Amino acid sequence: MVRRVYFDHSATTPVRPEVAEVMQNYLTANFGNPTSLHYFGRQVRKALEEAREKVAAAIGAKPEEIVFTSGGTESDNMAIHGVAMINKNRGNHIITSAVEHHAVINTVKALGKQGFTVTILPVDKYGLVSVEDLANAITDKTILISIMHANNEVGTIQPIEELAAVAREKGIPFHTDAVQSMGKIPVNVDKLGVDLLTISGHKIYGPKGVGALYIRKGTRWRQSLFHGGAQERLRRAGTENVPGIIGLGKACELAVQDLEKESAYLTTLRDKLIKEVMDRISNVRVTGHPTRRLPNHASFCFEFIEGESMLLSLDMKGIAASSGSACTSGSLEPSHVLLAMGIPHELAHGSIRITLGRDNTEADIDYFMEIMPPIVERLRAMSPLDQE
Amino acid sequence: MVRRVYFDHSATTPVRPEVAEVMQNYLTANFGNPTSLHYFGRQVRKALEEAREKVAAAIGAKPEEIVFTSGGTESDNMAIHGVAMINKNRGNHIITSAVEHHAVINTVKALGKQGFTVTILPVDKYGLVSVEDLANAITDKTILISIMHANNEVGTIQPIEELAAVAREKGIPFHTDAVQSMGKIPVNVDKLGVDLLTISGHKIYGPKGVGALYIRKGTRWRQSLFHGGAQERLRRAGTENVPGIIGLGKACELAVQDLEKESAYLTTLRDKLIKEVMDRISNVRVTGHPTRRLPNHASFCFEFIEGESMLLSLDMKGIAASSGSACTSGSLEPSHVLLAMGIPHELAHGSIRITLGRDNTEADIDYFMEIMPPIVERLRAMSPLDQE
Amino acid sequence: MYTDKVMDHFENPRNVGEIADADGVGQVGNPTCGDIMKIYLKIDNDVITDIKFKTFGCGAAIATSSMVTEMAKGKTIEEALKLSNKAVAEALGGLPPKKMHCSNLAADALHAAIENYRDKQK
Ligand SMILES: Cc1ncc(COP(=O)(O)O)c(C=O)c1O
Ligand SMILES: Cc1ncc(COP(=O)(O)O)c(C=O)c1O
Ligand code: FES
Ligand code: FES
Repeated sequence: MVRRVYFDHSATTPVRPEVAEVMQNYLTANFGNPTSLHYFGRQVRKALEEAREKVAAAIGAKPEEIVFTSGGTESDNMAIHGVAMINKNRGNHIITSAVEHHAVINTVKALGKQGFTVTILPVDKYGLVSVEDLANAITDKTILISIMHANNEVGTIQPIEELAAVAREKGIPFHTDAVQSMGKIPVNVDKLGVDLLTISGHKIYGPKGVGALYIRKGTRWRQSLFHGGAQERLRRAGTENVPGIIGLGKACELAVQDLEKESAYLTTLRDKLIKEVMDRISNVRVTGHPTRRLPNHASFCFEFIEGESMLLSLDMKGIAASSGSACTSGSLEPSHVLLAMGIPHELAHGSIRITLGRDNTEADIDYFMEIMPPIVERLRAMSPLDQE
Repeated sequence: MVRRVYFDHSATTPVRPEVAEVMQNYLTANFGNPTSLHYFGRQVRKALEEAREKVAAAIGAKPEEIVFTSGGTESDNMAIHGVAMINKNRGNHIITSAVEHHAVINTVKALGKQGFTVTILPVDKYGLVSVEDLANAITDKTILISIMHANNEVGTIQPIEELAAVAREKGIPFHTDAVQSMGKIPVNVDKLGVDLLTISGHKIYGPKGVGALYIRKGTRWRQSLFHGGAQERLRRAGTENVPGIIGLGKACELAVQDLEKESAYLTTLRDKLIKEVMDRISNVRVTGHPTRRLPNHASFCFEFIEGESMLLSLDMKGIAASSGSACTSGSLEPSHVLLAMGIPHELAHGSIRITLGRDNTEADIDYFMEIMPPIVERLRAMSPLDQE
Repeated sequence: MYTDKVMDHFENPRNVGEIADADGVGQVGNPTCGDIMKIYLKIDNDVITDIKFKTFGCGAAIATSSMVTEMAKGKTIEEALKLSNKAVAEALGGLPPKKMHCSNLAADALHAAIENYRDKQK
């Protein structure tokens, strides 16, 4: 059997056994509808509220500030749409950044077609948004700012404390997408100073198809995506994804418990990986910030070769990684994140992202370093680009 | 230990062990993101598409006509909003019925506040929509008709074939909410003649938090709720709820496999239940249609007493049922469905719904018939209402 | 996503390299779009006697390059000009629909190389 090494933890993570175990019970034995008044319903309602407490505790929030959703995408949509809709009579200006996930950027752009004005803040070569740029972009029509905590493609961690402080001063609601930062660096809504915050189960060793939106008490927000039953105190209609929510609660609890140890461990692995790649392969660039980056995140651009062909070659050797190359998605434009950082098109095509997880070991890195250099060599030998 | 009898299968069902088993694997071992190009992603992509085939086969559709969602509520919203948005330049009239689930009725009402005109068709005393009423309601501005297949509160099955035929003749898209009918009576999109159809996992012994929307090829519909990644061929953004979808696929497969046998079994149980209630308790009315009703569905109104107090009393004896009483929902108005059927307020408050499932037995009915009459008697003895 | 045939050509590409004294060289694509194909031809008596390629691009780009060289080798330039992008994709057992823009390059690169050869003849 081929050796399998999973290096794509920013795309998704396996559900931890402890999480899968607690979920199981809520599929079969404890299956009631939490809305039901009877025993079967009440048992589940109790567990649901315990999960809410766990999620809240993990980010320093109050349980009633947590709304469960179907994932990070829904949370982002719900945050942005809900704030925009309730505030549209006060102003119509939304600020976001050029490196957001599509769940944010496409939602904001859709509002841009519905009478809202959008400012997309640029980033520097490390992918950082500047506090000054944000301060300058704010007008008296600004009703929402959404800037992500950590970037999924390059791992850069934004100075959310400072950005949110600017918003706070002007009384503008601030949303951050913490899908990637959760479980990897501390995420605390008060320390960050944010009003809305998105998390997703499947990036933190929890299940896919469940997420949460934190909405600070007092934030002007209105449920505006779904219509239906009165679940989640009228904030999200539809029978709750109970096993998913139980899983999310457990995953949040474990994530915070293990944060320090895991982050130290992953940092060591990641630094070894980056060092060896830079030492042993020529014409490579690390993308993202050298230090303000997620502990498990290494991303590179390899000159003269294309991302998808690297991924396929790695995959044949059992290594799973990802790329911001346009060719992986069949589009012509490579990652908007890399382009926003000023990386030229041809270099952006050669991007590769290695995101480590708790089951990875030094031996995995060694295996990668055994496999990768010959792949690069082979593909470069095939490349028609001028290599000097 | 108290004996527990679950009689609330219209609220939700336990996940069948066969379904829970296939899901398990997609939490832990097969955890990849179906969008990923590598081995971990491809394995999951394959399973996802197999699940899509199963769901499609169960309703006589083509796999590419199925979009996975977070549940029945999202499917209903997606169907209605998506058709309304793309057709708003052609017309602005939407027709629905007075007995729809809140996921439909509230979505249509929300559109009513955004420039759409809404016709809510009445129902007769059995809860049936009339084909003639529908035909008369259609105008040249009508762009969508949404009428449910079977009602959740009273079990009445609408004449969808005939209703949809009227729509088809005029070229108007027809949506039906088949959340309750799926797995209980045959659901075939071609025989029904519908263009969009909603199903939900947790009502058919599958998991909560997952559903599907069938969209007939060629139907003018546009994704309009979520923005984000390119999942589900641009029809639903967000990382797919893989274990949920796998579970939904399996649940659909089993539902169709067991339909005939199960429906016969449940009909026998239900008929026994209705007969004994009517024989042994006075001043009770069956709500819904006497024959055009779901095989597992028995619903009643008990005069002089109130639904919640019956539920609580039953629950103390381990029996889980539900009610359309306003008091279970904390609102003042009892069920809009019962009122639409012309049931007076005071009677509607005494409603109770017994929905049977595959694990129920005759002994459960016998137990209910042992418990229920004294409860009714006790509550009636307490009631100040004139009882003659 | 890719057929076994595509993966075989990706993993073991035929005719990779350059021809120092090529009779015709053709290049299509650009690095901005993420794909460049360069084809080198050796032509004797209007017959393609040798062909090599270099490609910057995805799995499909590499596989179609490899396939087109295999299909063209030994053909007359008339026959080679009739080779279509579609034929190349079909010979690989098909390509994912998303990859259509890059599957539309390999035959173009071959044709460009033949053009270049003809221009030189003039
Ligand atoms: C930063 C970020 N935001 C949002 C999402 C969307 O989350 P989900 O996949 O749960 O919809 C992702 C992952 O895909 C992400 O990386
Ligand atoms: C008829 C009907 N439609 C829609 C729904 C909503 O489905 P879900 O709970 O999966 O959101 C339900 C159940 O609650 C229902 O009974
Ligand atoms: S009687 Fe108490 S809520 Fe209705
Ligand atoms: S080279 Fe970009 S899609 Fe093939």
